[in-house]
Amino acid sequence: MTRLIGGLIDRTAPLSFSFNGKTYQGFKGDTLASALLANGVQLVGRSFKYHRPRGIFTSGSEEPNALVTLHSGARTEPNTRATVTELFDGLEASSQNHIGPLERDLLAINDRLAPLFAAGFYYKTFMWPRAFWEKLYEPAIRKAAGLGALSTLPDPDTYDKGFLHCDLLVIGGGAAGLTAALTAGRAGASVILADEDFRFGGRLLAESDLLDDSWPSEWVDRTCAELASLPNVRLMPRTTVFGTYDHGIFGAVERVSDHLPPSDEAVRQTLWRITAKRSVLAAGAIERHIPFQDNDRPGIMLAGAMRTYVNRWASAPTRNADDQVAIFTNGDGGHRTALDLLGKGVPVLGVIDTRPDAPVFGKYKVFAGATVTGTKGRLGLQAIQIRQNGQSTWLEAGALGVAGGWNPNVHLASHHRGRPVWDEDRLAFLPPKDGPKGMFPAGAAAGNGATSVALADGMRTAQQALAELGTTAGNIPLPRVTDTPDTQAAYWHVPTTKRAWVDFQNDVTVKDIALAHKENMRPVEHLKRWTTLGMATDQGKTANISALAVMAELTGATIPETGTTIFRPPYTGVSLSVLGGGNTGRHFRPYRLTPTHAWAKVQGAAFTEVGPWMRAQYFPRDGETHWRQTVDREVLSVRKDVGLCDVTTLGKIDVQGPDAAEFLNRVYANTMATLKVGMVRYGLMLREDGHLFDDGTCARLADDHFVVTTTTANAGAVYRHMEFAHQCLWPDLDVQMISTTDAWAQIAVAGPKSRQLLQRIVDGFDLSNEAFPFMACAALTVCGGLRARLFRISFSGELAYEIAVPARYGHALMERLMTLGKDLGVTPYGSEALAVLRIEKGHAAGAELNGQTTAQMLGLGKMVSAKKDSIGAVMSRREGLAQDGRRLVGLLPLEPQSQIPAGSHLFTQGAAQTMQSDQGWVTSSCYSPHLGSYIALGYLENGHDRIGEVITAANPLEGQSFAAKVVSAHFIDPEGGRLRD
Amino acid sequence: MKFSGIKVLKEALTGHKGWKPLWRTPDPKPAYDIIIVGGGGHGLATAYHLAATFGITNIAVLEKGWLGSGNIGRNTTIIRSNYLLPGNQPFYEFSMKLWESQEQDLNFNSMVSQRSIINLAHSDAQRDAYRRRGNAMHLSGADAELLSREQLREMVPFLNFDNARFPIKAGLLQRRAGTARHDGVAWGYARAADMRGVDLIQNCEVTGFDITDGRVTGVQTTRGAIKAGKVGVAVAGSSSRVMAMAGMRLPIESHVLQAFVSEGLKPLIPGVITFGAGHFYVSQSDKGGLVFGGDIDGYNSYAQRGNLPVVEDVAEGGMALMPMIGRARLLRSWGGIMDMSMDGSPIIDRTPLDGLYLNAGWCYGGFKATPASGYCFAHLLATDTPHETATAYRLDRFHRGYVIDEKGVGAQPNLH
Amino acid sequence: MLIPHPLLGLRDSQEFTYLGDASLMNRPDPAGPSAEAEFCDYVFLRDNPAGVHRELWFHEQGDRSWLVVTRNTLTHEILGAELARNLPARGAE
Amino acid sequence: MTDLIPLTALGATELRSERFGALTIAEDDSYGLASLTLRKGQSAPTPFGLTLPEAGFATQSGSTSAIWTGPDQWLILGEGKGQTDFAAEVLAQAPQASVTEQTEGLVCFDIRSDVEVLPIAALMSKLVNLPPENYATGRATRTGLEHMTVFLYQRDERHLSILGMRSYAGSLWHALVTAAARLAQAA
Repeated sequence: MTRLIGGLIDRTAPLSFSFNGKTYQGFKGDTLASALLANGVQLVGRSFKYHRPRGIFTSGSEEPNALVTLHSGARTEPNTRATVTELFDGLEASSQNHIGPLERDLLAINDRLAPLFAAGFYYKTFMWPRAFWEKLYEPAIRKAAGLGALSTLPDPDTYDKGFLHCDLLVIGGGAAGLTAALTAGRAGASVILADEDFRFGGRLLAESDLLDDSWPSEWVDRTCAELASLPNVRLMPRTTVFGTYDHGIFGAVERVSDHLPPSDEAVRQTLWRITAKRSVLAAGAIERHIPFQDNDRPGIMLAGAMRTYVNRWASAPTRNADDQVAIFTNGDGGHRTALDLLGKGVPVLGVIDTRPDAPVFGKYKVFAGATVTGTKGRLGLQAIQIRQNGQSTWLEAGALGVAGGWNPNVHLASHHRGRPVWDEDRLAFLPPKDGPKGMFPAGAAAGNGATSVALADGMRTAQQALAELGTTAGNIPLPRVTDTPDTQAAYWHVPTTKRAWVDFQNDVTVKDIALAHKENMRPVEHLKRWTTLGMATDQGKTANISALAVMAELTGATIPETGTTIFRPPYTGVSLSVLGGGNTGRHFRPYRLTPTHAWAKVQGAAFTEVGPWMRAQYFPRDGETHWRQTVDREVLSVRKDVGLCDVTTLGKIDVQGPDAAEFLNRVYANTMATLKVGMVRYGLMLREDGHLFDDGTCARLADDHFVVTTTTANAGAVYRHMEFAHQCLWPDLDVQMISTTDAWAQIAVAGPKSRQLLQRIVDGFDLSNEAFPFMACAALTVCGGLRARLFRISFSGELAYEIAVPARYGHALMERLMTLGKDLGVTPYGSEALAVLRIEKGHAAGAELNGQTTAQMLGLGKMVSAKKDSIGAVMSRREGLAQDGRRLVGLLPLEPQSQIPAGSHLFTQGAAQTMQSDQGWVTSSCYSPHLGSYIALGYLENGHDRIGEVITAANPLEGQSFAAKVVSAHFIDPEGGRLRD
Repeated sequence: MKFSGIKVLKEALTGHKGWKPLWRTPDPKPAYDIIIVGGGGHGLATAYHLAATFGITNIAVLEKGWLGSGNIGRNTTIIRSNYLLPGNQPFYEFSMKLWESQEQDLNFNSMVSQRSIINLAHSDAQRDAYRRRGNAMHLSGADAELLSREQLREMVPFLNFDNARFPIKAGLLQRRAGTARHDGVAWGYARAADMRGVDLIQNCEVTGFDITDGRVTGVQTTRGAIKAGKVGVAVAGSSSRVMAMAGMRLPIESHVLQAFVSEGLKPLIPGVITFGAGHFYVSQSDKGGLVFGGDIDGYNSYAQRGNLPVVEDVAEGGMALMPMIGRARLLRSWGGIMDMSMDGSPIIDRTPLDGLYLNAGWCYGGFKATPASGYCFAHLLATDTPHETATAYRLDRFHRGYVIDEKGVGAQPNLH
Repeated sequence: MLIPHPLLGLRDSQEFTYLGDASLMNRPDPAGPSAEAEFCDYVFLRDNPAGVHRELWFHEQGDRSWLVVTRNTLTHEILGAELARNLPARGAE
Repeated sequence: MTDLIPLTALGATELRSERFGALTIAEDDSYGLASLTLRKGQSAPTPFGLTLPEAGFATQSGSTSAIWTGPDQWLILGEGKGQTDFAAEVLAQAPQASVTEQTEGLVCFDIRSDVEVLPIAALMSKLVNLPPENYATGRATRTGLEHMTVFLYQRDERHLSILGMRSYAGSLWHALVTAAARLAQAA
């Protein structure tokens, strides 16, 4: 490793790292790129399309070439920019997108075939023969395309997210950002200063202009120290603000431990949602290059980046210490680089300046009015061709810096689709006038890049922003700077008949743009999409403006007329892990558990996900080898003795108030106002469009007090709907409602012996049929004074009750009922048996209430009262709904032991199985131990008139077809005798 | 000019001097037999089919921006015919058949790639619903297979099978589904229409309709008045605004749908996969980017950009379903305007105004429908009768009660 | 987005559930002569403006109020928010 | 009194409590809860001598406190009333109002800080999107926390109560302790 003098690296802290298996040394403070350069490594990767050898082109996140794969195994991280990868001990990196060694990539053949791969070529071929696209062409293209590879293993690291709020968010910690933050910080505003770099200072760390006669980094350190001391300022290095969203909300990623060796404990990255009252965009600017023939060799980089490497990292851009460095520029910027190189003792070949009147600032050769017209050196620059006064000469050079001017970083200011504004003097697009509300661009991002100007601009901008919040911020002392603003001339590319790269990563050349122009793909979005310009991982940060200039030249339009592409989040790539946050696997969404969950677990129940809930599915007993045995047993014991099932998941809404009855009358399709106190009624709710919304029970506990139950799935939607009906439609009604779903543990006690069992826990309450008939309800106490609610309702069709007690006692009540019911053969049953019982009874559930059905289809059309208004009543009478002849029926397979799967379609026997002859579908299906046969429910055209008919239930998807007899949906006790006596 | 491998080779050897513009840049004529408003996928496909299938070539396509600048230029490129309802499924299957001969019909490689789609089911109820849908697909002549958890483990082993909040129970597979290069589709239709004499007029915004006693006779544009025998409107994202100029209110709300693409990666994901317990679907483009999306943001918007919560929601879904993608980076997100209809299904119909025809309400399913939408809209414009696969897409179906509600959520557009 | 709740100030829009056009508060007279047609217009047709839009948001993870939010659908700028319950139930435009 | 033995919301007989650096997170089932909603035209009562708070706030009087939960609606918390019919007591205090029992509807987790409010605010900033002023003593509000809905009640500088739906208790606890552990680990 050879290092220049100075720099902001800690030479007392050497680090070792590996690239393509070879071990190198670097220092704390290095990036992977600066360390590679210090080790004389120029070649680091291959381009996307032509697999051209590529080196380090920039010193920032705009890097198009130096993409590497970090780590290995499950932590493998492809497409990582070497230029912003903070070096740590043991860092493992490898190059990508080549077959065989980096130096001898087999796919380099693509470069030889380049003429075939001109812009848009693939739209014009690979069409014959048809089948070959998927079989041959596409797999080949895919194999060659893509950059790095994922490991296909789950990401083992930990990710976090959080929310921050501040008065002022300062994006970028360079000259302008630091003065903005300090101005606001001293004024007492709450400030967040975020910078994607691991060290604040921005270009101040890269340039050599003195601040207060000392190195810029000293002023930066002093300023950061004061900011750190202010409790109202939060410093966030290693934090990329990637998106500007509505109302002052920003997305940011903090790389918490990416700069440390991987660890299983530490959070790797944190996603922050920052809500800022105002923001200062001090994101700096990105230097552009000047396309010329063969301008993509390793060793050719931006002149500004070259300054960063020598000044901040003491890394020379060349392979060998005595290699000459050349500079190609259209302005003074290139000369700065020459001076800094000389200052560090790096041999300078000279500055090739496109301006005939090129200035000279020091002891180096200047080629005025000259251009670079060619380069040599496949794996690293060896020579360049300079054209001056009509003469071309080849000169040896180990590196070439290119300075084409600076593009303000308007990305975040353009996320709200405001268009950047062209500034002819600065030869650059400035942030849009109609940018995000409350955002103030400052410094280089606003086109004010000169250090002295940027420092002042940051302070002034912060003052403006805070003034809008009613805070007056005073001036801060600004450091003295001896800098003169750079001048430059418009010069966009060096004409050539060969290839001059505009977009390095995607291999888009000036010729490709010319071809797009020739083929009338001239609108900038066509240009982009036809050539893939700006679509690589760098989003064309170093390419787009140059491309616009070339297209403008071809069309004869101006650059602003040619337009810009739209800027969209994220500013730089954001890992899906950090966006996905910490909650992966089983914690993807929270769980709702029933009050008897712990008990069911002890019983060895199998559980199933029902929306947010976990429900006991069935309770297997020793010797039961198949879930069907268990479910059949559970079902039969409910029909024969008594069963217990936790039905807490059903939504419960407490409705009170003088107008409660009237209100419920309007939200239920059937009449509720006439319901007597102490009674329960089954109710149907419709959507306003007349279709079925939900069903459930409505119990009247007092004149002005009802308890409404909903299906598990619709609990939230029904509550919202009822609040809408009250607040938005009928606010005049005096009614209050609130959800009490979680407050009560509700247990269904079902079966012929349910009354007997309950009699053993109620505190002197008469459960006789006379005192407490079917559909009765009451508040009472059980188990010695525990308050409870009892409803005599039945989903199974048996004599049944549902008893509710305060949730914390649900577990104990279940145990008590199990103990007291032993001699009655009490059995717990789960959601599977519950489903079988309701299908046997022909009760509708989710599959029947799927949002596409009507009360009429359920056979409950008469429930939609014509005597009163209710939500959905009017529209339920529309032609299309009224004439829908499909009805819910039961289906018995002629072959009792064959199941007609739900989702089968119904046909008249012998009819062709086409969409035209489709007569309905099977909604629910199960084995009925009671009938000793599979049974099913389904909607069938004119179903009620076809009882007894044998039809075909077809499941072509799985190659099945069944003959089934149409029967009543009520497979058991159609008269309902069982639940009444 | 005919595109072919030979042609590409010849041009490669002669410095690409022979390529011609993909289409002309004509000025609008004073009058056309038919004007199509909207130079997006559906508008261009309609113009192509009017010319190629129905022999009507005195046509102009008026585009306010650049060709293909609508949702055809901003989508996740999925093609499939896996619908449930009789009003929809035959139409989408017709579209799938047209996709299958797309390149040959248009002499343009829009990279139709039948790499399959899998819809995952995470509950028995969901599996049953997919069975009902898969059977409907069979009834319409489409292909569909119901995969068991074991078959899925075999086919897409990288999914989260063992540590999931909502375990994968089954999957509905359509092998003929896949993806197509969205811009290529627009360009293919544009070039093919232009070659048949259709005038494609860019930067020409319609500012009004000429209506005389109940009949539309032409349009006012930023490039002057243009007369027309018939006017067909296919302006997804602007339907309500454009039809308001004709005094119509539509059963449509416009919402923003975000979509996302990752940095380029070596081949990883075989086909299209959709999560059934969260908002996430994904495929991988030929260039290697993971192209993925989720649900609409959920509020009315014409801003063509969305917000962060949906970005997080989609990433959460992706990480829950396939945790291997965690180390990939989101490269770019974008937002398109979705004209969400009140039942989630489109409208291809005449309007109360003679001579004015509407193609709208595609929600976020418009891309896959492009070929059939163009064909059926052209059929309606040319013959004044709906194509047999598009008879249900009537404008009056809402009032009459014949909605085509695949999701069963009723008149709430942000849930479709 | 941030919703300016009339009682609670700026709140994360994530706390809310969106319904749509505030005209859904103007439920037609079910007894009217052309009730069915009016209900169909009420349920299905929207102005769907590209610009200022009055819309219903439910503060699901908050105080359970239905709000009428006035928002620009082109810029997402919010111009105001009111409690639906305080507005005249019908003809609120 | 019944001989049935209650279970905590986390499904145990013992209340759970864990410590992370300066923070302690503890389950507390001692509160009796009831929601109180005014009927039309009714003026706000003063149950147990409580002045019912304005939007975004809570008030306390002795062992009883009230959280504003919506227009004309409050959640009343009675310390030590977890096992009683607290709703009945509240109704007796405000006979004209609509009162609904909520004791079992919500689980209460108390977050206590050894020092002052900062560690609490830091923890919550990982979980909910509320500006810092919400952690001032006497503030109370409902918001979303990882797809769940919770009430936050800042009782004093060192004590925040989080009330969430009982059925979500396990997931809410997991979210709190995971975030707290990460903070402790980073410190």
